[in-house]
Amino acid sequence: MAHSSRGSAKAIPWFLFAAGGTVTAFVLPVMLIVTNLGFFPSAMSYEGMSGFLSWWIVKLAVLGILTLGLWHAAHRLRVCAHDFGIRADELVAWIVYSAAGFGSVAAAVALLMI
Amino acid sequence: MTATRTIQLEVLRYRPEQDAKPFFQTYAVPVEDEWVVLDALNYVKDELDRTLSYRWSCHMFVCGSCGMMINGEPKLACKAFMQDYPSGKIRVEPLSNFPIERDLVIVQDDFVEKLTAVKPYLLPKQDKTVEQGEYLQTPAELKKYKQYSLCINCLCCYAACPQYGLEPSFIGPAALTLAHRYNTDSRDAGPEARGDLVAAHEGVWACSFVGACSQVCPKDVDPAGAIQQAKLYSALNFVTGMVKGDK
Amino acid sequence: MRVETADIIIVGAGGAGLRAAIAVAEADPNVSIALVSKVYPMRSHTCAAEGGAAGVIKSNDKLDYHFDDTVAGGDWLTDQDAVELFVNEIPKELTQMEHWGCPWSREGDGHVAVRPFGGMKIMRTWYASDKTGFHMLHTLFQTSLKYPSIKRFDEFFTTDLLVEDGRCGGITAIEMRTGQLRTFRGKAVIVCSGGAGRVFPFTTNGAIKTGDGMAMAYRAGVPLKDMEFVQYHPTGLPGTGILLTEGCRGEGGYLLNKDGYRYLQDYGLGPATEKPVLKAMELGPRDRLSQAFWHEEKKGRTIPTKWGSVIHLDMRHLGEKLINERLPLVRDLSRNYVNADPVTDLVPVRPVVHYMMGGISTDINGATTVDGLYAAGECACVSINGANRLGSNSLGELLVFGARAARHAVEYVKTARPMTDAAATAQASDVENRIAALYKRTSGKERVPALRQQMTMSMEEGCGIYRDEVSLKATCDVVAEVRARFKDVALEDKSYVYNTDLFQTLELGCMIEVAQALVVSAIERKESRGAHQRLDYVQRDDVNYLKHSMAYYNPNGDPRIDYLDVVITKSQPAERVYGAAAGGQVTA
Amino acid sequence: MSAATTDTANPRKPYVRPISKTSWFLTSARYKSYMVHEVSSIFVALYMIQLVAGLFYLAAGPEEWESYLAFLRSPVVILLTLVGLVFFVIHTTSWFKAVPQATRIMRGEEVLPGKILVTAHYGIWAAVSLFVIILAWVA
Ligand SMILES: Cc1cc2nc3c(=O)[nH]c(=O)nc-3n(C[C@H](O)[C@H](O)[C@H](O)COP(=O)(O)OP(=O)(O)OC[C@H]3O[C@@H](n4cnc5c(N)ncnc54)[C@H](O)[C@@H]3O)c2cc1C
Ligand code: SF4
Ligand code: F3S
Ligand code: FES
Repeated sequence: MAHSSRGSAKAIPWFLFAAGGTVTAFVLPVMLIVTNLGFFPSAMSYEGMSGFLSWWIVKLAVLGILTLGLWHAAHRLRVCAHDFGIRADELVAWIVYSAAGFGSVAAAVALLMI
Repeated sequence: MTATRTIQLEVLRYRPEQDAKPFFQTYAVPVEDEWVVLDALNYVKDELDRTLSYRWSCHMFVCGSCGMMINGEPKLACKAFMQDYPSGKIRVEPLSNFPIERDLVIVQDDFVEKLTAVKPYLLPKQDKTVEQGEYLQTPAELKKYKQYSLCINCLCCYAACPQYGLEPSFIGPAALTLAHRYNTDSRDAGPEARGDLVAAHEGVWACSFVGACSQVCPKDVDPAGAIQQAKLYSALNFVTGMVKGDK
Repeated sequence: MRVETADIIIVGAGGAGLRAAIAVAEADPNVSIALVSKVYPMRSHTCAAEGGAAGVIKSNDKLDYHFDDTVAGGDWLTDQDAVELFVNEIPKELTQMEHWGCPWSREGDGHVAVRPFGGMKIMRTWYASDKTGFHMLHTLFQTSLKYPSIKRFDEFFTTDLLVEDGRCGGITAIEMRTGQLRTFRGKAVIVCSGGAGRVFPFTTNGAIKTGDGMAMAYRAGVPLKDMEFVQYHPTGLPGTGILLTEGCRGEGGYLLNKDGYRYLQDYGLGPATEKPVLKAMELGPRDRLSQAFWHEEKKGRTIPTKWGSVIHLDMRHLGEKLINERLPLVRDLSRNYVNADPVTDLVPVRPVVHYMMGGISTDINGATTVDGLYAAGECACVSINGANRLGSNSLGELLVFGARAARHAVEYVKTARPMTDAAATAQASDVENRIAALYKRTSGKERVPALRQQMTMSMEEGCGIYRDEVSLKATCDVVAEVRARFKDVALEDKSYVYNTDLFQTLELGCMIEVAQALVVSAIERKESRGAHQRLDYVQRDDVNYLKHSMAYYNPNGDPRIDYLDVVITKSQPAERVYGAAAGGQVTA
Repeated sequence: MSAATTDTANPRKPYVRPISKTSWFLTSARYKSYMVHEVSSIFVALYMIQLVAGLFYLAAGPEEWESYLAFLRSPVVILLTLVGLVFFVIHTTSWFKAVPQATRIMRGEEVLPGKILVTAHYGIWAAVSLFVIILAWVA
């Protein structure tokens, strides 16, 4: 059916959106407090952070959060653009998903460099 | 019958044969506390203005005829109680997002076509003749879809859903919910048999989970929930389809 | 004038009309169907039915028991051949509904559940919580969407039947959103237009139940049968007349007078047991219960309210879980409309006009005296209900006889001769002129709401639960007067798009005809039987009145009343027994 | 006039009320609150970018990391952080609120009550947050 190919193209991003929404809901508020508000100087010190991120399991978790967070945000931004009256949905989708893909790869690269 | 108070009923009028566009007309209506907004409209129709048109029948919130905007909210006029409008002013308009045929009467062809398109009928899993008796279904299996079978097609949810207003090709909350109702019925062969209109662009994916549909639904059908579950089904279906390589 | 054609035209898309349409489509997909309804199908009043549909399915039950309950419940004014057919076919029809997806309530093992109902000796009423009619209607409507041969004409108001030489060849109907009159030509017409409760002021019936189809058939020369039998349901909410299903009592609710006393035990329905016993107390038949209310009111043992006297329905002992599961709508309605939560409060109720036992006279195939004209559902009278319908028999009736009428019509159209063009055109243009005259008439002296109110009020006063010669005559005069004055009404709304003034006017015209047939039949029946109770003739009179009343239309005066024999096959008239003597099963 | 009861002229003229594609959400409180949680995605996106950038700074060495921390201390970032925090909490609460709608769990014959699901989510949220804070504390 003509419908299905067009429509189901939303299935995968939606999965990532939904998974990302759940993960971000649990972790983002507390992460933001830790990283951005200066309450935890030793954890945020170079030694603290690089030590923490030397664990593979931590790298993986961080990568997971970043990837899902990016895809979550990307998908919602696409809907947002539509809601604000921007009707170039295909273009918007291409931009936001590419950005999320690029960001995910970048995160992986950075994590490998640490 | 002594009227306890008089309200100002502002009604959006539109008479296609005379009016270029809709306008508000105000009626002073003596009302009883036990009344619903529909009673006030019936008072206008009988006593004040025979030219006012609106739909109604059952007066017991089950036929789904009398959906309209009451003070900006999609509601059934027979379930909008006077006591809840103490201010003495009630504004009544036809359901949002639909063309106005006349006064409070909307054009609802679009919904009926969409309902037809989603195949809202049982596509049985198992073939059984009437002589062989009923399909078995446990109370738990019944409960799984029961809530979604309670839709009275009043269209309040369509009036509340901005995505339908913006993109009328969207199949919309009630029709999708009814598709989901059959998809989750233990007697039904399920989503695959129903085709994939539900999973199409104008199906579940056009819903951005505003949730307004469920908030206004007079029957607690929760179309928003049904659609989100249908998204999960469709997505899983798509993925398993990909794995099996048949998409 | 635009002409639509179909082999079979069905007027009304409620339970009966939809069942008929599906039956035609399944019998022969090449037979074209026009399904014409003044409301979208799912708005039809079948949606309001709450309690359930009776059909023998459990192993402790027998077709004969259902037969006996129905015949006795109808005070032997039932046609027993029709009842026999009905009880045989209904289990299949209800199973068919199940196969179409109807969400029947279930037992733990997955079989459909049944509940007790008034006047039934054994639990046999299938139900879908307390929204049975709603689920049946939506199941039928949604299923009907499968069949390409069913062409729907939603919101088309049928005005007349086209009849030539005792043969029906179509209808005329107004497309409501344009005001345009159309002719529908077909070889058979099945009228499924529902009841006429609106001829009374206080009724459980929706605004659309104005007896249009009855009036159409009546005007076309088909007799209306047994019109004097009007069912009052014992438990309507005061003020609105909204129904609280018999299921409330089936599940074990009590009726209490102002002293908190279960007064039904004083009216031959006792003893008052704690658990409900079938065919006793609150599970007696509707006519008896409504009559008992009338007596209590006369004795000053009811509770006066602004909306008339009430008694109390007590469901508090049933508990919240059961009420939520089996009677959720009842709870919703009571809380909203009378501010009483059945879980904790007594709910005020009073008898309310509910159902017309009478209607368009048909045989067991739904055929009328006019060839090609069929009727089914509440508008028809195949005489399975007799003088008093048992609750939960009419949802079954509309399935069984909707389908039968349809199958018979499918056979009929194979050989039927169509009506001549000349006759069809002539009749349609008569209708057109009649409607045009309504538009043209300026400043009519009479107003539709006032006439309607005058007529309905007098029906309640003179033709209610109890009647006598004097009250009936008075009502008869009022109806005749209203009928005369109706000729002077003018439309106050002269527009064409969705003109509800026009439709209310046409509906009032139909209601007046139905009311007249009703009152005159009631005057002529000088006995008390079932729902027809006369204070001046208190006994049942089988010698003179074990017969159906047949009211024939008279354009210029009272209808002519004739009689037709009742079909009796295996159950001779006897006394109706309820209470301890009826030997009903103890429920649950 | 009787002509209009035949089909000489169609008197219909359905009226379509205009909807603004760019400001529809201002028409009801319900839509506004929906837009607020949609807009939270902007902050999620910004924060994700910040974190990915942070990783690169960390990889680049202590000095670069220090400059990153200094950036985080700038008033604009602090302000954005505080606003973002509000949006994140809105995202979390609205997400949890929707959970029972999107997932129906049957427990025997009954649908698991939504309240239990929501409460469980809040419980996990508290636990996760506490865990992260302790982790940050002991570091
Ligand atoms: C509140 C309530 C509760 C009930 N509960 C039960 C119960 O529990 N069990 C039970 O067995 N029975 C019950 N009944 C009775 C039963 O519901 C009805 O008798 C039955 O539903 C009637 O169905 P129908 O198809 O004949 O008519 P309806 O469903 O009333 O349909 C009539 C159709 O005819 C159409 N129509 C009418 N006039 C015109 C016209 N002029 N032009 C075009 N179309 C027209 C209408 O649009 C509608 O589609 C109940 C009735 C009521 C009112
Ligand atoms: S889902 Fe609710 S609001 Fe929507 S049509 Fe059905 S009953 Fe009405
Ligand atoms: S309001 Fe509309 S966007 Fe989805 S959740 Fe309801 S259908
Ligand atoms: S009149 Fe039927 S839902 Fe309001």
